[in-house]
Amino acid sequence: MALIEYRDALNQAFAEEMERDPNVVLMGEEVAEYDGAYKVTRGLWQRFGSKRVMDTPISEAGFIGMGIGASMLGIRPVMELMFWSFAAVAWDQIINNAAQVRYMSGGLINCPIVIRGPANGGTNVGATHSHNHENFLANIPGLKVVCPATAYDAKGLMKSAIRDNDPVMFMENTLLYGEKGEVPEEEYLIPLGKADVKREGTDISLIAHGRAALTALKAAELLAAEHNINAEVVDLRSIRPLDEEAILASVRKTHRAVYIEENKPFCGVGAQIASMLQEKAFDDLDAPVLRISSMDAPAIYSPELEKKQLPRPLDIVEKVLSIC
Amino acid sequence: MALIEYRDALNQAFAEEMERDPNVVLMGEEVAEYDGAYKVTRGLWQRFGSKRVMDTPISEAGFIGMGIGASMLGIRPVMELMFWSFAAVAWDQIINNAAQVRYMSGGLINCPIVIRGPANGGTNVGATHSHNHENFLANIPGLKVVCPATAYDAKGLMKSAIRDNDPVMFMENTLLYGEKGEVPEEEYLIPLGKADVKREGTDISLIAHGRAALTALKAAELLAAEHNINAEVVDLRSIRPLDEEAILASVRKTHRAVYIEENKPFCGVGAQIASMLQEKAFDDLDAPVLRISSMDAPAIYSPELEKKQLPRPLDIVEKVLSIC
Amino acid sequence: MASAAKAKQLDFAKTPINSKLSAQQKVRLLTEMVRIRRFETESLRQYQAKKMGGFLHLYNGQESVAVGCVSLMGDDDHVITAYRDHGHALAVGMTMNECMAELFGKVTGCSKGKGGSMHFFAPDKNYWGGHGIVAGQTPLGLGLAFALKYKGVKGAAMCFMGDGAVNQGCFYESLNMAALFDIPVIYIIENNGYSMGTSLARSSSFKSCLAERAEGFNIAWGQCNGTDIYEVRANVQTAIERAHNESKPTVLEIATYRYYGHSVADAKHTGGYRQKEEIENYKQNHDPIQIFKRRLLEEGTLTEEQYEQLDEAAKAEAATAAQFADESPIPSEESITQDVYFEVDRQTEAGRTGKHFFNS
Amino acid sequence: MASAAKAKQLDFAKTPINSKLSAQQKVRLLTEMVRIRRFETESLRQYQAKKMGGFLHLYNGQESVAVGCVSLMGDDDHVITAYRDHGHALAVGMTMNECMAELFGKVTGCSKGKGGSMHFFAPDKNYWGGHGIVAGQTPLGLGLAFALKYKGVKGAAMCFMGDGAVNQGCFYESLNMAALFDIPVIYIIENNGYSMGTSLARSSSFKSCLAERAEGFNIAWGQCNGTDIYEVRANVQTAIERAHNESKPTVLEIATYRYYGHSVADAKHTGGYRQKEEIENYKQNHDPIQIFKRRLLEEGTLTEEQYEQLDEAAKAEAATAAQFADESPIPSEESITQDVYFEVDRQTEAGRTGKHFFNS
Ligand SMILES: Cc1ncc(C[n+]2csc(CCOP(=O)(O)OP(=O)(O)O)c2C)c(N)n1
Ligand SMILES: Cc1ncc(C[n+]2csc(CCOP(=O)(O)OP(=O)(O)O)c2C)c(N)n1
Ligand SMILES: [Mg+2]
Ligand SMILES: [Mg+2]
Repeated sequence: MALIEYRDALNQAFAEEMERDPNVVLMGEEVAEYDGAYKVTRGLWQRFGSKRVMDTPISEAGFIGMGIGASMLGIRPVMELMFWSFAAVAWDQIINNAAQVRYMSGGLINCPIVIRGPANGGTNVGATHSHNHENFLANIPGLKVVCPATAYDAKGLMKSAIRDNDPVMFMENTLLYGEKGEVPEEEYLIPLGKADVKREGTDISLIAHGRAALTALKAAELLAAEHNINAEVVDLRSIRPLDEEAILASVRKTHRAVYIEENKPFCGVGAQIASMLQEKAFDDLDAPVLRISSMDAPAIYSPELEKKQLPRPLDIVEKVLSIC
Repeated sequence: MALIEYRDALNQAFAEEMERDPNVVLMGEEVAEYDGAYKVTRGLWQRFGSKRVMDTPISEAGFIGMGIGASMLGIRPVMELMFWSFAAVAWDQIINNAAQVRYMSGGLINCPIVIRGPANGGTNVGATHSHNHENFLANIPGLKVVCPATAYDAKGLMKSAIRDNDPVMFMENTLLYGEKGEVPEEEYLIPLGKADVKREGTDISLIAHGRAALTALKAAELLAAEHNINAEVVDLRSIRPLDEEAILASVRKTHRAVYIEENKPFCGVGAQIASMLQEKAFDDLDAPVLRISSMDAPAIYSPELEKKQLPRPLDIVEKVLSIC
Repeated sequence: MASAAKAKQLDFAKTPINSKLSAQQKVRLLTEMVRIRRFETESLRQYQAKKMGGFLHLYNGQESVAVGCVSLMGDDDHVITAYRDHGHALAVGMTMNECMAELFGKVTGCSKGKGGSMHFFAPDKNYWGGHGIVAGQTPLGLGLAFALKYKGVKGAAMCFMGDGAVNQGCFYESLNMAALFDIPVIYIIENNGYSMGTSLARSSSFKSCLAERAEGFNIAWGQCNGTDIYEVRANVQTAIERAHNESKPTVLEIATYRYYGHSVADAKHTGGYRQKEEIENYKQNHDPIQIFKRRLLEEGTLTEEQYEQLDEAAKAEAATAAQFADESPIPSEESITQDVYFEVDRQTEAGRTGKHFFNS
Repeated sequence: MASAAKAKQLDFAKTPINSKLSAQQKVRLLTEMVRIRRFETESLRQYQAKKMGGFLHLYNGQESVAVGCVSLMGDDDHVITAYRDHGHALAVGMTMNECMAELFGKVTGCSKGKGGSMHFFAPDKNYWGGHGIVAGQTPLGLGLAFALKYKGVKGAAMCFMGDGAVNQGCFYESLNMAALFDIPVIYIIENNGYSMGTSLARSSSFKSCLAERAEGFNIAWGQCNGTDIYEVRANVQTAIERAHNESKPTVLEIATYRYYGHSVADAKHTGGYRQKEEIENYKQNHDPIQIFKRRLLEEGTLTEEQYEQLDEAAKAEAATAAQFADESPIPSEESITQDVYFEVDRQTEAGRTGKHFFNS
């Protein structure tokens, strides 16, 4: 296995799928000649040319809508939002056109589009640039939502997302682009809708998605080292479709759970999972399902404080100790 | 007390607040010369003139943004979205500018704006026109979200919303506009953040917001009449700020709860409330908190089916019986 | 005025695209317009009989636009429009049955009763809807045309929109990209003078016309009158040729008029925001069906009897469609959660992995 | 070319708004430009010393635009801009201390460390930010001007934006309303030739210039060069008068240039999407500070020594600001959830009713 950056894992996924299917086309601001604002599409314009890798103006509603329209005719656009935060200006195109045109046409149309880009706080770029939309988008029937935490997951899930015949909202993370992980040389795919138990444990389930899954892993190490608590870490990877079975299996084993995410708390993904758990595992739970989210305010700029606004390993340890 | 329509209760609130404060201005598509698509602003253009009641082009991002900008300078715009569904084209203006400009300016600015209009399904206008955004908007710190179910609540909450110095997202309902309710002759205000126990009960708490609160009331009557179950109905009225105390007090009395809403289920308001209840009333709950939402698909057009897609009294009865 | 207008009409009849029409083709154009009108009138009746819900936006008065434009479509030309979509649907060849059944919310509807009046679709006929959000279809139209170019096919996408829709920002984002990337999209502004209860002058600031806004994006644009279907065809043909031969966009504004209110619920459309005389004037002097009929009668292409026949046939077709719709079954309750995900509908491996729906 | 350019310069010096400037006022214009440049250069140094996070978009090269425009502001004129906002902030009179402290994320920053580089605000100085979403400020600028008109105040709102921002739809929605409602807003397109790594030609389709897009909305527009601050002032003055006297909008495009990358993180800005020669040419031949300085020297309004002094003062001011920022405290952890709701901050009854924050 090669040790490569998360961004390069994505880059490999694009290249492989573009080789495989001439209808796959990459579009977005600065994705071509500039190699991508975060270099995720590095080298692809040189390799595949201007027809397959296209720079767009700063017109998210326009170009996302253009991609959706093209996907209705069988093109498979992979659209970059330089930040997922900018989805706000293309919101209508995403939630009405991509998500609902299949339904409104009684199944005559489908939109094999991937919309991707980083969705995270933690880089001191202020409130407008630090939104996490995954809870919103997963609320919308018709959309699929994926949040990989590692290079391995990013590549395998991206390849599945591109081949998927429904619109997939693919959420990356600028803080993870430079993280290295093991990625096999041979081709592999990871199905959407399969969680990954990133650490086996017996005492409590730390359930998370996106970068928070890595924070949970760090917390699990601390819990083991300092508190003799053996935590299991379940990384959802895909929010919709959701691997409820994996979550329930873990909690039925550990009887305790904490959900960790970088979303804001009100109606976050953690709310959905906690609500599901108390309903479907009521008698298995020895304590309430607790939740850790980003502190409930717009993302602060101040670098020292933004660190505190997002879930940290010690925040998780503290929550866990309150119920273990 | 006069028996008046929900729409007229709102109309009174506008008129009274416009009399009271010359900075209150109504804007939106067809609100002036046409009296509003749903006649909520009937007569106000004649009465207050074109300066105070303004028709806008079909440019939601533009005019909502214009209202936000004006509010920063002390105007108090009450902006109609003909449907809250159309907020999708103004999403960035709402979640970034209205919600966050105060924060990003370190508290130097505030936006006393009300954005209002109907937010509901059930009128066979198809998926694009039937969104419920309250869970999304209440997720965003900086916004307030209100969903009145009766004429009385609509008027009292609207007056408070207009006087509030923060941005208030006010969600009405086309199915309720024609519903009559008792409204006092004398002036009154209802504070944001206070739930209303619309029916006292002892056996189970039916917690809801918007029109679902009325559906819950109907279910409560059925439960009393046919099943000897005395349900309490708690209408949140305001989603953010939220009256957690009222919810907890009810559940500590009844030990059982069902949340009813017309949102889609994944990360709906019910998820937040169920998650909160299992955390804060873990030992008080004799059964899991159950949830009823709109059926998890885009809003269907077919009139017969759309009725079934939204929560009905019998759906609630059935859920209640499963845990009582 | 009258003779000038007539002279103009004659001109458009002489343009190659019109002069080469056979008698049969001319009668076909008229028939299509009449079919639309009869369908709309029947749907109004059925709406009043409470056979459907939601909105109903009628196309009466605007028939020459949809029929004129669609009559020029080749195999690789595509169409997309807004919510006032029945005319375009029938023009591309959708049956009255499937359209009426859709209005009734029946399983036999073109969208299985899921879309309703605003959301008709027939991808097999290159018809991509029927879209309810004002101007929301404008980037989609760009995307259809993009796909044609990407695939190397000589085609165009005609994207229809109203005069009110020009004030949605995504239209300008689309215009810029259409010009920048040389995309063969044709934006057709059906300017019927009103967006709901707001007249053109109260909704838009412009110079000579709305289409002229394209000038600043360096896009070819034009304006024409929709009264005469030949004029529509002549102007659209130029745009289609530009799309096919140069892969360039066009914005074309067509003046037209709607006889009914914005939707059936619009009580103020006569005597409110517009006067009865205005409507009557249009019906008397600009009705595209009457004008084209008169022309065909005058030139001897059609007899009054033939007209009666085709009109009766259209009426009967609409009545039959209403009966078909009425007798069709409503969709099953299970169907509410079908047609959401392609993969789930097909029960592929992706569709069977993980939970896709969340009603506990 | 060179002499023609000079002739043009002289012309703008003779326009009333410039010819009436006192020597002191002229030196003040120069000083403001120099202060901005020194501030930016110091922030770059501090960024490289890792004293701040996030983005840093420098204004070097564009100083004449902010200073020229702001120099014309009366008590009731307002300003709003995008994320490249330091120049405008200093021009309206914000102190280097509060600006630098904001970059450092300190409690003494203008936004208490909450906004960062892209989000400077000073409502007391009629300065409404500092906005990170491209073109997201364009409807806000319209709203500021709307408020002025509503209040019956004779004022204007200048809304700055980049050449890339013209492709966001909400700008056109704003233009239409500005014209339709006669709103005294002035859109100033600071055309520095690039949106990130994309040149003007690769992002926009237009006729003579971007501002010409306003023509289709029947809005007055103009284009000018930002090299000469007098030219900027002369053109903006016309727009301000139009706003004040006729309550009408203007779109004004000003050609300018940025010396650094899009943000500090932009590695490709020299040798990538643009060549070193291009940057050098601008610095040599079009630098607004050098050109204005030369003019003042030539006409005897300024001596080299005076220039050295004001430059040194600006440098010292920037260095002091960096020290001030460095020594300032970071905000408290509790402050993270402050400044979210007005009512909560003031602990009004509304702020005390119900739960506003949800970290369990
Ligand atoms: C974004 C959005 N805003 C508002 C509406 C409500 N609405 C539907 S049609 C319409 C008027 C559109 O007028 P025009 O574009 O001229 O088309 P016409 O109805 O005349 O065919 C309005 C305001 C909508 N559907 N979408
Ligand atoms: C809606 C949106 N899309 C993309 C971005 C990312 N972005 C920030 S600045 C920028 C380039 C803007 O260029 P221009 O408008 O010319 O301004 P300049 O940087 O030259 O001052 C881009 C793409 C953003 N902030 N907002
Ligand atoms: Mg119209
Ligand atoms: Mg630029």
